[in-house]
Amino acid sequence: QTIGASIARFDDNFLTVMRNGMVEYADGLDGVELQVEDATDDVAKQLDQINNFIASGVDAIIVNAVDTSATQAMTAAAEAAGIPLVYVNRQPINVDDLPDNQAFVASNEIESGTLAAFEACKMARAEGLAGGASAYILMGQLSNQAAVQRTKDVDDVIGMDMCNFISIIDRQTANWSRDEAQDLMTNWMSSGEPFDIVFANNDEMAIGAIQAMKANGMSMDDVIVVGVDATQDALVAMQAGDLDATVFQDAFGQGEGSVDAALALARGEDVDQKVYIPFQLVTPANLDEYIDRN
Amino acid sequence: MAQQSDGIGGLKYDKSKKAWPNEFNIFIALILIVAIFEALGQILPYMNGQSFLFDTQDRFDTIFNEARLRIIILQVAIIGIISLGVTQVIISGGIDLSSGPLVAATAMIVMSFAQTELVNGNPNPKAVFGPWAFDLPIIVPIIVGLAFGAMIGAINGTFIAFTRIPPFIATLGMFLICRGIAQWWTRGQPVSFPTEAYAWIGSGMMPVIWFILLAILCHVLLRYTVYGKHTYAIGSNEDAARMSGINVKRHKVLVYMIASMLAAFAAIVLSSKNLTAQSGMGLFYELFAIAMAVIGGISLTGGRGSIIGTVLGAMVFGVIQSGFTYVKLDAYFQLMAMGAIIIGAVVLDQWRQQRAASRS
Amino acid sequence: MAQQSDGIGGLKYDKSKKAWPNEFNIFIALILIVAIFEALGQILPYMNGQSFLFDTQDRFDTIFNEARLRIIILQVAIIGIISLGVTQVIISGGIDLSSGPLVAATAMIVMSFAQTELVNGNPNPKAVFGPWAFDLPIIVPIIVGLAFGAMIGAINGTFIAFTRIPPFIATLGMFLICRGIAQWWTRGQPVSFPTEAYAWIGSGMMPVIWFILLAILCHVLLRYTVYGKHTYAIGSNEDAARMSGINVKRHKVLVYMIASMLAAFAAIVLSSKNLTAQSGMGLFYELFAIAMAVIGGISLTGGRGSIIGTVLGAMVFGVIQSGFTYVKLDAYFQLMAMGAIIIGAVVLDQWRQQRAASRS
Amino acid sequence: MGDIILETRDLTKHYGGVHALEGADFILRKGEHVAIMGDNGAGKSTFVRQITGVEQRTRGEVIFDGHPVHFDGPLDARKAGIEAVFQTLALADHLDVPDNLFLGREKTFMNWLGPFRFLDYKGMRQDTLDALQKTGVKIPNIRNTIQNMSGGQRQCVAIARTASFHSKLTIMDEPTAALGVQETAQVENIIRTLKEQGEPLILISHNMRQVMDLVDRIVVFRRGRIVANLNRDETDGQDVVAYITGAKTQPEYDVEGVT
Amino acid sequence: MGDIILETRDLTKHYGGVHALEGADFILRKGEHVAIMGDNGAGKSTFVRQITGVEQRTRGEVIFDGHPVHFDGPLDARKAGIEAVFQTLALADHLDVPDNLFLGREKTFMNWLGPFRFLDYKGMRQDTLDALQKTGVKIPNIRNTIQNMSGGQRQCVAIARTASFHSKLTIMDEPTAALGVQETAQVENIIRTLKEQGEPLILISHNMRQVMDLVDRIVVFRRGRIVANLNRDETDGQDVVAYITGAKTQPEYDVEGVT
Ligand SMILES: Nc1ncnc2c1ncn2[C@@H]1O[C@H](COP(=O)(O)OP(=O)(O)OP(=O)(O)O)[C@@H](O)[C@H]1O
Ligand SMILES: Nc1ncnc2c1ncn2[C@@H]1O[C@H](COP(=O)(O)OP(=O)(O)OP(=O)(O)O)[C@@H](O)[C@H]1O
Ligand SMILES: [Mg+2]
Ligand SMILES: [Mg+2]
Repeated sequence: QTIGASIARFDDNFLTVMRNGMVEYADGLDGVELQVEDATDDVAKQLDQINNFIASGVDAIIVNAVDTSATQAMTAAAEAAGIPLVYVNRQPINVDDLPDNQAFVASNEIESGTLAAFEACKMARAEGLAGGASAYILMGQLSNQAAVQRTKDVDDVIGMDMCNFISIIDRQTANWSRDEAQDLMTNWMSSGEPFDIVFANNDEMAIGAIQAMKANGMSMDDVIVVGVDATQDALVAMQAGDLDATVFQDAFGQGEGSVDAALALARGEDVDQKVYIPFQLVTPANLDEYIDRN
Repeated sequence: MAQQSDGIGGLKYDKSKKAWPNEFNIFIALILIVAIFEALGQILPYMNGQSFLFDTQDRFDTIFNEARLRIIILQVAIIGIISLGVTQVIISGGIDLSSGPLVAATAMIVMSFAQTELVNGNPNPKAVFGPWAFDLPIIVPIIVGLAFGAMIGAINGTFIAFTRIPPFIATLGMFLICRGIAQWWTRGQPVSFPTEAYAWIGSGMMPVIWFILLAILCHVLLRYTVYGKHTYAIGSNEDAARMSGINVKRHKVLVYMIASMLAAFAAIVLSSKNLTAQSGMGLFYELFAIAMAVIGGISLTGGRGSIIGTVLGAMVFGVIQSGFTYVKLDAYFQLMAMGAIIIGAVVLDQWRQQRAASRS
Repeated sequence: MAQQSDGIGGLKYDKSKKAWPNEFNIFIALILIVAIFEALGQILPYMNGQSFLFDTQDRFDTIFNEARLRIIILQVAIIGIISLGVTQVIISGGIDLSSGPLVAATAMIVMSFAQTELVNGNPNPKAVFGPWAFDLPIIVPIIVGLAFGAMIGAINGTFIAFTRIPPFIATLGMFLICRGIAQWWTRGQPVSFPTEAYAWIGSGMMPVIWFILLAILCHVLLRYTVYGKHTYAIGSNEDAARMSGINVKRHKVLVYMIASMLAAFAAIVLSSKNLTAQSGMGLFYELFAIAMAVIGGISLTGGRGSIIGTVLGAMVFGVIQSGFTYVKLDAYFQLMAMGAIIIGAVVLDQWRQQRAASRS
Repeated sequence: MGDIILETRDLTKHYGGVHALEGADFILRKGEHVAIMGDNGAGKSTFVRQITGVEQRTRGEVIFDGHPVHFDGPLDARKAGIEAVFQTLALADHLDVPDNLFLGREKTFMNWLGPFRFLDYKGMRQDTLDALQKTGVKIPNIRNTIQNMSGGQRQCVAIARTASFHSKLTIMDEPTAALGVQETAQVENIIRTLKEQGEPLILISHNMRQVMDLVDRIVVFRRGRIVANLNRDETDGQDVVAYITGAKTQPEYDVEGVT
Repeated sequence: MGDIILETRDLTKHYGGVHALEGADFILRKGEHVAIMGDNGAGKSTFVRQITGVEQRTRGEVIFDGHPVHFDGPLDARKAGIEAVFQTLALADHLDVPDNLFLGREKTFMNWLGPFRFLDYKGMRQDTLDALQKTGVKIPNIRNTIQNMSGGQRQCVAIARTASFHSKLTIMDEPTAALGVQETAQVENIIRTLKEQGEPLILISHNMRQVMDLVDRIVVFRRGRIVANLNRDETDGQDVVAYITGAKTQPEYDVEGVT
């Protein structure tokens, strides 16, 4: 059986882990051939890739949507060709009216930003900052949904009574990149304004901020830095006491789950149309459970 | 055309040795690439003798794999439309880097004017404006989009023509500005759920139809009208064009406006096809639009090139992309192979041109 | 230099009217931009009278906000190094689009040879090769990186010089190839945890030191050596250069090799600064490197430009980036403002040049 | 006054420190043919560029057909009725001969289409053949691009372009420099025809025989200044050369500092 | 044989359907100065381009200094000892006069640096002034870029470049076309000096007086073919013009189909 998969972006660390999960799992199965394409963060290209899969006559398609609001056209294309489709990792906008031979295996993006931001809020309280704390937000690519959502999560958390002692000094984009986050953090620090918390939309940017702060001679005990993804590098940074919290999502498991679902649909079997995979908060306390998982 | 009349002073001219059009080279390259994929299908063991272009599984009425033929053109139709405008800009001696982000900005704006009121019976969750903007006639978003494109093109052209800054810089600046507009419009939120009428514009094979119609139009413009002649003249020698009494400044503004309007139209088709607009759309479209034109034989120093070439250049991209999926090439190698093929196609073209030039 | 001796045939030449160097214009633009930010700090109410360049909080020994001065240069040092090479390519009449992906590919490869054995006392989880590649002397990754850069540059140059394909296409192809290599090397996995020696290369202000040293070197090369003269000559009129007996092909290969080696070195500094290499690194670096050179007064048609200009062009970018953070401009507007400033700086430059040319 | 077609007063052009043209007072009457001579770099082409608006002058006045003019570019000058063959020829390298000949004033139809009106290729080709015939040039295929033409063929195209259209004033900057013996003779015939039709002409040339044959008056430039204004009938080749080389200067032009 | 410096046999060049040069058999002896004349588009420049390797010939042989040669480009030709002034001049517009004069053979020091050896700006400037002096041209500032020079100034730079270096054969394609009276005289002096030094020369020119003054022999091209080979002493201007225009053709060159 042939499965075609279109992944939003190969350059993304988290999605790479998920992709590897899919590939390794498919390699282990007999007679299953998995073809993975890179949609390079381009909605239109993703739709074209699906059409190419259809032209090649694959048995099932897995989509990691670039833009979850662009899933209608993909659903329609696959439905017209009668080929099963599985959405993975990102919840499609038309999740409630997927046709029978389509399904999704994903997490609810709202959780990730909220978990991290709320943990930062609790830590700040614990450190006695409840009288007032200031923070920076490092945003991912502004055109990316996860970035928009995770930033909004932070806003929602500090809008809660319990956390409204936190004020945001500034929010800027570092495009998911460690390098840009380093430069941005250094720029912020050059203004001399004191701050207590750094919210980063992903771990890479959190690490960049940490590197910049260290280069500037700041002690990492004085700032709370949180990210999302629980990448290897982030967990190592947490081991070293630099990163305070991140959020784990079972990338490998999602990859495997999506392949299973696709195979089942291709065989015409019934599957759960919605499989939610929860996010999990990672702090130094439970770090050891996750160190080898992503 | 009478043959004798093209020489003057009684010089002999051997008509039989007429150089063939450059477009022919790229056409050969295209055939070659198709043949290679077809052959790979036979050679590679894991392909099980599947055919690239032909219908080996009896899925279609004709002998061709119609799904393949359709997707080959469909997937390049939109960048192809952009490329038609880029072709004109390059022939005039300029370059347009702003088309990719312009697509994103236009799509965002246009989609806001193409919202439907009810989605599956529920109120539209993505509406950008108030209820007044629901279910507007399809002409409204189209006019808004083309007007926006015309405006951006006019700004590009005005800066380039009147302040004489390099087109690369003017349009790179516009690149950033348009990306900014696209993100700012809804603060990065995608806009979905267009009206049915709007969804029709990019549905099915409509993008291909638009591409073909616009290609014919642009071809006529460039080859048979004063507009086209002046575009070539300016790209060939701007000073000469000026000294010959062409209003170079006004003409440049016009060229950039047309290019940007084509990009804006591409944005309309794209957002309609995908049923969504997203601020990250159109990434690298400007590069691929330029690459299509160059593969089609355009000269980046201006004065040479044709729409036919650009259309063939677009087809090359379409075939490559489909072919890669067909032979199940690893995504990493796809990038590398695409790079190699782009270089190879142009090398072939150059090589034939040089041979043609030195032919006895 | 004796003044009389520059004329021949007894013609009068009024030395006092000597046109000032083009670099001066961009320097003025730089000052202007700094002044605007400084003024905004005073005007905008939420800025509380903070200063852009000066130390209003007595944090430093001098009157300057030294942290700001450092980051202004630090954040452009790496693209600046790439831009030094791009400058030479453009002067020679070419263009190099491959530098961004080349940075990514080189960083991935180099980092694999710079792995440390133990991370926080645990075994390195990211090692690409076996134990033999742990804790290699720092010279190994550097040589591997420069050799890789030289190879890519040689391929670019060879295609451009010998098959005469447009540099835009050759390097666009290489763009895709390098991006492919970067992703394929570890199937997209980032590579982190370099040795301490390697981490030193890009630590603290080291990137700035490299940038300055290389800028001086390139300036000397371009202005005072045969290499530089031939680079300008080829860019000015390739046919003339060939007819004058310059080995144009060999020279082009050399220029692209130097440019790619500079980009490869930038990749080394970047990965060391970030302590990681990722396949998505260097996104848009090629565009920004070109933009720096153009803001610095280079002509994209070749034959004109200078390293001093490029360095000033890089500074403009540094000031803009820092300035935006300083005035807390919304991210959406940052893009738009950056676009506007790039256009504005070059308009200013053009305007001054034209005034200088028509000065009485 | 009414018979003066072109007058310049104190026309001056400096390029940075290079004083290419300095205080040129020049008069051309209707129907008159005047030659401008002078060493290389004397400022002859610069003079033409100021009149036709290719460059903006440093100071001075240009009065054309009774009105002070300040052309923004050659487009304006041509609209006002000045046709010029520039020394750099101003041809579009990638276009063919008819395209170049009609550049900027194409024959068209369906003119209501504005800038998108259609080209009348056939009509232009025929007219091109006629116009080129007059210059005596030989061209194997006028559909070849200009970049593939020999030096003389290019020059003939530029001349044909100017000669094909009526104008109030024609300026030719070294039109026969690259021409062969036959073609030169033909172009000189074209100039004689202009004379007969009463169209005024400014001819820049280094060819003494040609100048003596064709024009009414000779103006000599030296180091950016006019140094002599000679009637053809009252002078001879040797005399003109003396002015060109600086052996002589007419008293009325003898400004201090000019040697 | 030993006294022949250049010989071409059946040298032919077609551009697509344009037969620009057809079966040219040409001989140049050591120390001899030969002029090539012919109408515009007769194939003179094409002939030069085939010899110097600027283009690759369609067929035929070139024998230089006793050896058949097939230059890949002008670089090769120059290395073999052929210096040429091309009709298109081949100057780098954005460089100044000394840079252009020494392009490809700069004076340098620290030569062990290979391609990165240092330029001797001072030495080159001095030599430039000396070389230009010989052409008699006036240039206000040699540090100005070539694009700012007048037509004649550019041509003088190209000539000075060729004349400054010794060679086995010098080829000049219409070297005085854009030059003034004085400069032309100077360049003719340069050519006479070459003659005295015994350096052979091929001179393309449309100027009959010049040709008659300077050369030993005249070869006439017409429509891509050689139609006459005349000793200067046995011919006169009228005779040459007759060959150029096609009124006469030497019997040994009378091929069927050429009129
Ligand atoms: N754009 C420019 N910048 C600087 N100097 C210039 C420029 N254009 C011309 N010059 C100088 O002005 C002087 C006059 O040039 P011009 O072209 O008018 O000479 P000309 O009399 O036409 O000579 P020729 O007979 O060689 O064509 C020359 O010394 C030339 O170098
Ligand atoms: N690259 C080319 N492609 C096509 N035709 C060409 C090309 N180069 C030259 N020709 C044609 O070849 C013929 C000979 O050209 P050539 O330049 O040798 O003439 P020429 O004798 O030097 O004339 P002139 O005296 O005008 O310089 C001309 O008819 C010209 O149009
Ligand atoms: Mg002149
Ligand atoms: Mg010639």
